[in-house]
Amino acid sequence: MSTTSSLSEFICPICDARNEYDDIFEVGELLDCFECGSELEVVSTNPLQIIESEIEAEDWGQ
Amino acid sequence: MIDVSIVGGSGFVGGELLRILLSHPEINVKQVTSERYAGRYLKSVHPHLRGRTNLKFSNASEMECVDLVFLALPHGESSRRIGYFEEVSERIIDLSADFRLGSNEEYVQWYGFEHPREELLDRFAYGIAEINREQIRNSRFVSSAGCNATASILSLYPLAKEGMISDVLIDAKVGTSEGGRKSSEASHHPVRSGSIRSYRPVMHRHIAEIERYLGLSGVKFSSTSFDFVRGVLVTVHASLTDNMNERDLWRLYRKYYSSEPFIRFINDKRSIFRYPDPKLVAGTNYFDLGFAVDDHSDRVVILGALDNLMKGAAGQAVQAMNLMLGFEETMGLEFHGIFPL
Amino acid sequence: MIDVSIVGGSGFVGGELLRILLSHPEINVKQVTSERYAGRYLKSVHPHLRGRTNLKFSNASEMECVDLVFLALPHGESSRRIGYFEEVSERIIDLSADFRLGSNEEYVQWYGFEHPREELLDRFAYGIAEINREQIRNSRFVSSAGCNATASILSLYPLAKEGMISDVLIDAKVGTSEGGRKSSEASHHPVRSGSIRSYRPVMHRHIAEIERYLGLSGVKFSSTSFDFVRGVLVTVHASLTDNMNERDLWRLYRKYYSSEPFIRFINDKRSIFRYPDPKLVAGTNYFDLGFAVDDHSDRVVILGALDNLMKGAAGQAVQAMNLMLGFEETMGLEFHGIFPL
Repeated sequence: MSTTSSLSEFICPICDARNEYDDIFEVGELLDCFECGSELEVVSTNPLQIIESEIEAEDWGQ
Repeated sequence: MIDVSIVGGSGFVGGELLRILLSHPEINVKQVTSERYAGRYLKSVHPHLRGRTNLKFSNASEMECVDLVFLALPHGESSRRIGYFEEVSERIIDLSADFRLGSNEEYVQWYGFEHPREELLDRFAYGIAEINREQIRNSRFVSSAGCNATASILSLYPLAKEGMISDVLIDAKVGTSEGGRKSSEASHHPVRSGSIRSYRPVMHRHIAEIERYLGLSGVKFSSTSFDFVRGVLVTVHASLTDNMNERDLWRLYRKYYSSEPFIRFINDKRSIFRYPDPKLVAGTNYFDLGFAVDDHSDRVVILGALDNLMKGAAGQAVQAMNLMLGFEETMGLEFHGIFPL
Repeated sequence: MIDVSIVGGSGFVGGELLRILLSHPEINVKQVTSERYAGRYLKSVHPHLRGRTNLKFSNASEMECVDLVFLALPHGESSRRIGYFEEVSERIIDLSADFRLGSNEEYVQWYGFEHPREELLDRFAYGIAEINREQIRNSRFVSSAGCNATASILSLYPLAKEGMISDVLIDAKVGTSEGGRKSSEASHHPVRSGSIRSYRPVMHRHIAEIERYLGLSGVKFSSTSFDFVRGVLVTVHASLTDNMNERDLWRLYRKYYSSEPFIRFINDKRSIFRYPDPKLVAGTNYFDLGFAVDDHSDRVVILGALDNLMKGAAGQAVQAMNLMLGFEETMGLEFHGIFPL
């Protein structure tokens, strides 16, 4: 779960990177972590809670 | 402008040094020596220099004094002729293994040769800036690291420095240019193409550097050569002494590497290129790093990719040169790679 | 700084335009549109942009006005939406085939489609600087040439201009990136790898441009796709109307091309790379040219190599941009290639 910081940024719950964000968070919104490329989902805005969104694990069939 | 010469300039590493230095704003390439091609145009041996320079190869016996010299000679040559090169230049960057280790014993054990100038060993700074920046900056002699060693050391350094790992096993996947320019029956295309060749499964020489500069022992290293030309991918297995999750690891690696211009963290979950891939760093001085944590067995697998001719040789040597001469560390090394390739 | 946007920036050509423009000293990349990836970082689609830009893809429907826009869209899109792009920018460089030809008849014959804006065709200058420099310099609309057409035209231009050839037959060897980014069953690696695929042995669309801009007719062109990624090699066969030896040919070609920054003559008899080879121009804007004269049958075979994504697309488009904006023609296009690769 991500810790809250000022509205213009968020901390990635996967890799701990600080991401700038120039918009208003909305529940259910999907975000990209700039550093590690994980797809994240806003689950609450007050307090701000961001988790890794469900992704189908890549299956290259090998 | 700074005058720089290259000794042994006809090999792949010499060609890569030229590719960088001929576009470096502060450097004038004075002489490029080759016994075999003396008197011939550089471009007749290095086709990527066509339309770029009219310089010719010269003899190493007729060298003019310069500010810095790169030695790109077969192993054993630099240490044998170092006295002469000290007269040619007060700054030397050696790309062979001759001055990477710390004692004659190590050379006898790993390279099977008695070192002719053991007393010079500690005058050479080990050439990985990310773990030895200040010493390189203040040195006149630098020994550039091996390509597999560079990939392994940069993969493990933060964890090793904090004493958090044991049972290190490194499996390197490497390209054919690691073998250098000399051709052989084994490198004949119809024979070599498509074959996947196990190379030094045990006792690989680069273990000496890896253990020495990470303060580890019992490191297992094996290498497999594929038929791509450039690149090294190391798959590094290690046991974690205390429990860490992915986030702890990111935090630790960021503590050591976040301001490094040539290290990129790769963990792009939705991209086809989710982990480091040598194809994407070809021609660049980047070391791409990623990892996966195995929670139930307290193990981490670190993945590291670099170009053996760039961050594994010529690029890293120029990075050290920039530090020694007080230039911006990234000068001349801005190339970002090509995709698709 | 000049504001430039790219429409259709998620393809290989879009990625190549970004690779050049993000390092171009005079250019600010304003927007890069992609319907499929709007809102995502450029680097998630273009791994070579990692550590290079924070830009995200935007929608083509919300474009800000800029000084120049590149259109890298599938065929038929530019001509359908050209009105909108004219509002976005007074200068347009279109990399599709939509504005390369001269009349609606040609589009019906070669592309099987009725051109929606035939009246605009003569406002677009054909984007090969070496044969159309002044017109490009003074145009606001440029249509970038096809990759195979560029290689064929530059191979033959001096001889065609002097009316010295007949019976032209062009056999092109091309890489897989010519097919663009969209994957298919046919491009699935286990199926594609190692296969040598004849592609459009007759009626290849690029014949239209070749005949139009060389003033020739009856040109035969066929193409074979190999499993290297980048590059085009054309083997051009032509009968000489009057007797010429190799020296006459060099003199003629030098007369047309000696001052061209992006054309290199390749005839290095002692090198392994004696004739033009696509591998050596990968990533560069070079067109490498060589030939052999067959004295007893008054025939010449011209060999031409370029990178289909560079001199065959993005590089040539930036070369045209430099001319349109009054910059040095080579600005941002200095990359010299990598060897070995």
